[in-house]
Amino acid sequence: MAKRGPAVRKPPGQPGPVGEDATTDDSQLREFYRRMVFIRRFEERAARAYTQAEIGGYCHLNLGEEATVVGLMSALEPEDYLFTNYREHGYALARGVEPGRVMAELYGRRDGVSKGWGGSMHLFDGDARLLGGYGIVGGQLPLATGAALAVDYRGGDEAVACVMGDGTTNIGAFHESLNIAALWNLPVVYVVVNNGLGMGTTVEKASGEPELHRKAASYRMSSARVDGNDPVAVREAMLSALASARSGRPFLLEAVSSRLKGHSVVDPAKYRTREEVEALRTSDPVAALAFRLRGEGELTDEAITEIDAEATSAVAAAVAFAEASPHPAVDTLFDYTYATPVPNDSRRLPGEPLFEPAPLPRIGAHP
Amino acid sequence: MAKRGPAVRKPPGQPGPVGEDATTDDSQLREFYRRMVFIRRFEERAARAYTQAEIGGYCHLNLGEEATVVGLMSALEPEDYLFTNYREHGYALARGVEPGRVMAELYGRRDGVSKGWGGSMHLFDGDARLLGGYGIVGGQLPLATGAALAVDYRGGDEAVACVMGDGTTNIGAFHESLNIAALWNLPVVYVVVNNGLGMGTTVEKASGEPELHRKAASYRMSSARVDGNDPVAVREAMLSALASARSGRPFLLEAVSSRLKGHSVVDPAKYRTREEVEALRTSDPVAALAFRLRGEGELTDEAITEIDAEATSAVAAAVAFAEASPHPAVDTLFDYTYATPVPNDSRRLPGEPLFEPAPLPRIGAHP
Amino acid sequence: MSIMTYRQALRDTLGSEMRRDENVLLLGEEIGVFEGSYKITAGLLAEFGEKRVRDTPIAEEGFTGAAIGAAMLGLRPVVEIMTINFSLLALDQIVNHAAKIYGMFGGQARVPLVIRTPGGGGQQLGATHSQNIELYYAFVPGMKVVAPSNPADAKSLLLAAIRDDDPVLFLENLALYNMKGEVPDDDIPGEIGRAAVTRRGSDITVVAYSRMAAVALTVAERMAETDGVDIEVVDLRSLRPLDRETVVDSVRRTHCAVVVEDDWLTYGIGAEIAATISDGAFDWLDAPVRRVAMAEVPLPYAKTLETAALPSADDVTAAIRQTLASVGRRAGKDTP
Amino acid sequence: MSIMTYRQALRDTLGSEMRRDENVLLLGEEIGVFEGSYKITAGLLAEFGEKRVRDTPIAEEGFTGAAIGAAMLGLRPVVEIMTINFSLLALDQIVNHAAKIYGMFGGQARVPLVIRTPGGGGQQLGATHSQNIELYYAFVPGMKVVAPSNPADAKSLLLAAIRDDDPVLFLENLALYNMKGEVPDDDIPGEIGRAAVTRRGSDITVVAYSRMAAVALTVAERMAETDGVDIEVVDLRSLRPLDRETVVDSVRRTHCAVVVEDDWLTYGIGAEIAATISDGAFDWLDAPVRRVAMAEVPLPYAKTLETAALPSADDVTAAIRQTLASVGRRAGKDTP
Ligand SMILES: Cc1ncc(C[n+]2csc(CCOP(=O)(O)OP(=O)(O)O)c2C)c(N)n1
Ligand SMILES: Cc1ncc(C[n+]2csc(CCOP(=O)(O)OP(=O)(O)O)c2C)c(N)n1
Ligand SMILES: [Mg+2]
Ligand SMILES: [Mg+2]
Repeated sequence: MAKRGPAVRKPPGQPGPVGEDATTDDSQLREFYRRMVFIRRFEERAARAYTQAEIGGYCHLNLGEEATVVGLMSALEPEDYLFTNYREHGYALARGVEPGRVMAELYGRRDGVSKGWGGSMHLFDGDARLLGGYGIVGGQLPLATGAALAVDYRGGDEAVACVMGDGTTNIGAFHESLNIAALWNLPVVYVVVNNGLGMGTTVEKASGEPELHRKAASYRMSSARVDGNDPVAVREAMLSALASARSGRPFLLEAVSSRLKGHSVVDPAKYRTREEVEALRTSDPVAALAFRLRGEGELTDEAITEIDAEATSAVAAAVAFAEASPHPAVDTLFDYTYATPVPNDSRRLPGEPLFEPAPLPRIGAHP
Repeated sequence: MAKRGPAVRKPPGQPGPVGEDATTDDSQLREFYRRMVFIRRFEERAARAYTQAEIGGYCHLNLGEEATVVGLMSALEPEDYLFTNYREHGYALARGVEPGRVMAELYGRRDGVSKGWGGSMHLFDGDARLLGGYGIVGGQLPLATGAALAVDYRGGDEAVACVMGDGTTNIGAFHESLNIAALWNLPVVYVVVNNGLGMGTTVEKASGEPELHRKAASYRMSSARVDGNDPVAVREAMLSALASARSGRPFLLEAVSSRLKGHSVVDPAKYRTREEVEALRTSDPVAALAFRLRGEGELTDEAITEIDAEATSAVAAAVAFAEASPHPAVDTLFDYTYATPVPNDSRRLPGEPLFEPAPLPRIGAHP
Repeated sequence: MSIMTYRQALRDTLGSEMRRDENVLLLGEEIGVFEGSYKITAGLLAEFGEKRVRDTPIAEEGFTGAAIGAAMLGLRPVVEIMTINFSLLALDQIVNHAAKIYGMFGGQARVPLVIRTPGGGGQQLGATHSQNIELYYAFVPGMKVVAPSNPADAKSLLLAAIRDDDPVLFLENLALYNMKGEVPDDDIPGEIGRAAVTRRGSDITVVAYSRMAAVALTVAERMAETDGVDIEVVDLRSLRPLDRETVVDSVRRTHCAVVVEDDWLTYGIGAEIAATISDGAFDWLDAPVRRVAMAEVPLPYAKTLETAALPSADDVTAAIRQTLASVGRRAGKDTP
Repeated sequence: MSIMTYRQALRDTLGSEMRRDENVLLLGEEIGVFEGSYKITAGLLAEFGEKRVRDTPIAEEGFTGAAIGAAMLGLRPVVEIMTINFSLLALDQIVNHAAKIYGMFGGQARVPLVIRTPGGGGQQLGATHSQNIELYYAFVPGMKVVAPSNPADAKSLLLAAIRDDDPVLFLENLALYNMKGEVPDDDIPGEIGRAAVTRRGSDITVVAYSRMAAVALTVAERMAETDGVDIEVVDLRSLRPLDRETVVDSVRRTHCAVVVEDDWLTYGIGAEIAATISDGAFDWLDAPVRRVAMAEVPLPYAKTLETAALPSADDVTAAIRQTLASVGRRAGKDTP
């Protein structure tokens, strides 16, 4: 049967997926570190661009979740599909999407991954099989479930990863989706990135069962919880989850980490106590991994500085690419309302008249 | 604080709630039997009226669920609240609503419990604190949760019972409601009447976890399963559940029984195998209780006949009442759009002009 | 040509499309074992099996969203939502996802999805089960909405909807399922976005869609005899895109119009039609555009009240007569 | 009178109503600890505590429905839905429950509920976060819908909404929160169901609501100077019930109208307004009613595209000029 979905991805430039090249644990760890640092620098730069009003709308960052992001993405096969939420820059990068195209999307430019139509919350790349960041909490869950249905329908062996936050487990779509996946034995892994907070609401205030992986019980689904600050543990857990999914047993994986900053760039996170803010320092996965690699003699201070510098310049290149990319032209406004053209589709700018000014009828006679 | 909810119910005529009068197990059982027979006869008569086109719309019966209905309702205090679905005639009756007013509602008459506005699926009686049958699957769950919130807000000790079918446990509102109740420690018992079927879809085909009471785990909520064909067991289970709810621990109770006929009166249930139909005979709770009471010498054949005759004539009286009640007058059509009158509310029948025919302007001059 | 019911036309078309394209599959509550609440899918489970005819749990949001996701990967799901009333539970998936995905991602993903669902009152189903809320979809760019009023259109528009790469809301109506009519034997898709003049006439234009387009035709035939008036009937067929041209062309010829709809008057579909005519035929119109619609109440169960609240053939007839009378009254205006 | 922002007017009113009536409580996502996504509820958790200012899980259907149930028992919940886009998830509870309960049960239960929610594009929030879908509520009998365009109305209509025994959708707008204006000190509820003529004028009527009613006023003031035209502005304020009389009265005096709205054109709120004017002022109108609305696309993120798609003051100005020009052109018609 002809596959009509996005074509199989050719993994592009750095930072790419781990895959075959990660032969030893050590090189794998270093590679993880490199990618985590890259995401960190990218997000910091995005925050700056946002405050400079180069980026509009909302902008949610993966700061603090880099280990989870990198661990998860390293476990996916290139032909697996990914659905995620609006906090997805890191996922796109770790999945191998060109950083310049990601940044260009945040800048709302023509060369952005979604051609400037999506923005920060709506990255999409068919080649990377990143089938969207979604801004409606829980919106991606039914979609991911359906993608898994399509894979299963065609007898493919791809899996679908569906990433969400802790707060998302309380919405109806979570329940309906997991139930359908369980009933129909779909190849999907639901990943809850538990950063302990919705926007300012804690997981304990939001979920009757705050150990979120336990919610799988309602569907007789297997589940696990993993330390989201440990990229290797995340990768291992995700590999098992994916194996389960591919064999027709969908899986719920919970990765626990922290959100280092506010919910979005504009949120000062005033609701956090001083102690909480203090505690956040110790849960920085990038710093922790640097400390560990240095301690184990795996990375020298110079190497660390070099990785940083590399990341910083790659991010600078991404920004340069974004800045150089043109704004979408107004005459493309009506290009993406419909995929199949049909007559009478409205293509009017605001205020344009519906009808040509009519010729005046002759008085006393109908025209 | 002034309570604005429906006033406390004065339990009306037969068959009323069990309450104080059910002193011994035996008299309780006989009373249960009497009520179950009454519901049985009522529903059979409703089915007949439906095929005679006296009742319109959809008509869902409690046939096979009489023990559950009677057991549950006997456990409620008069001041407790009840929300249920469209399959609720028996609940209204067991809650003490006048059978004539229930039948009149099915007939769409002015003296119906909902004044003819609701029909079979939407029985409501403020005095009985039956706060509605609801036709949208799952629709009653958030409402019942909110009613429990209101009770809790005011520090009352009423409980809320929220009845639903097995198929209803798969909809998002189930998840969202139980989670909120658990988080906020609301005095509500969610009761799943598991008759094994949605319309024709089995519980195994609809729920990843077909032991439905286990779904409470997702909310750290207590739960239990009970034989819905045993009215005493149902009553006991519901009493515990209510006690838990009143102490701030909401509860999920599952009662397992069978639906003796089709989903609604018009459904021939062709999807059932001959074996299934055969098996249904043995799961008729009314016949089983008659058999038991006769076996135990609690009821003679004459008494059974008499109970039947009483029920039949009470139902006939209900029908007579319904038939005698007038159809709602067309000039009441606009009485219930709004509780607080405001200007410019539309009260136009179909086709009525929006504006008075205008006086013609003089030609050549603006009026 | 064969004579068949609207129901049969739908069922046959689903079957033939499933035979033609194995990417077509059906999802919905009770469409398999139960054969559909209104039996549109009767026999299809037996022919195509559980893989292609999927009974879903009661989870409108979940299964509609799953169909959207499957469509993104190239399947062509046809979802049945038992009645349009329940579609409110899936609205976020339809409006915020199905209708947005093509545009929001810059044209990278398509959603070739059909959602079949009946609307309609008049069955004493009460306030929550009798609504006509096609407006909720017709309002949304990115959606296509069709509303066939007869068996032939049911077939041709269902073919078009299934073969279209965008999400299509396919509006059926409980009261039309048993309607009989001629249906072409060949599988020729209709055109989404085009209205049809289903009866030519010169005195007045009646615009309608779905069930009321059938009512309008009946009224037109009857009034030709009783009143000797020659009524033109425009059946919108497609609510989005909306074929303004056909509507306005007609009224420019007849100089007056009545718009007939099954939904509530204020903000209903007819508001756009009336606004469109009043604008596009401004200099041609001899009387205000009259609208016949449902009374603005939660529809009551009782037959007396329900009947009073729903627009009837008589209401349409009266509105036509009054409009024609007012044209006569105004005739002096333009003829000095 | 005090000068304050629209935001402040809302916050103060919520506070004073909570002080006045202990049945008033607030529910919503992030309204407590986070103080509201748009800070409307800032300070209220501190004053009233967790019992009366409830942070909910992300479960629009669940908490909105819970508020409806609580209202049935006599509480007067004020729900915040973070933006109107997310209200689609609660639509079944609102449309099939809140709006139906009073009628469907024959007047036995009331639902004194307010749902506050902002609409609005222009913040580069993309297709799913920039919609104006008040239509979904304004269409529904049983609902009341108000849409204040300035701080004074924000206060008076919120007072009216909270004290009303029916479910009220209270439409705010992201772009209005920082708008300043005079607000009366006394707590005098406004009247739901009444439009206001916010500027008297004789040349043309501009009808709008919410943000666009503010834009219309600005345009009117500016055009008085630049074009020397005297524009009447009608601010609908209440979308259901709809005050047709005030709108039509105005157009009967000015003989032409432009309708301005932030939502999509086809089937949008403006369609009803245009249809209403074309009907009620048929014999007075000197030109077709012109509508200025959003382009019919899923709103893009990119600033260039978003700006092009949204109606601007310049678009309104152009439509007014063209309409006045066409009236001039038509003047010959009625004056032989
Ligand atoms: C349906 C819906 N409701 C509310 C929002 C507003 N909102 C955006 S993100 C968010 C918090 C989500 O928390 P979580 O799922 O834990 O993800 P996180 O942001 O922590 O990664 C909320 C409430 C939304 N986008 N969609
Ligand atoms: C949201 C919604 N979806 C679908 C329906 C149609 N429907 C009515 S009853 C029913 C089956 C419900 O099954 P269950 O919850 O087990 O209750 P039962 O009828 O067996 O008592 C369905 C699908 C509906 N009324 N509402
Ligand atoms: Mg979170
Ligand atoms: Mg059932």
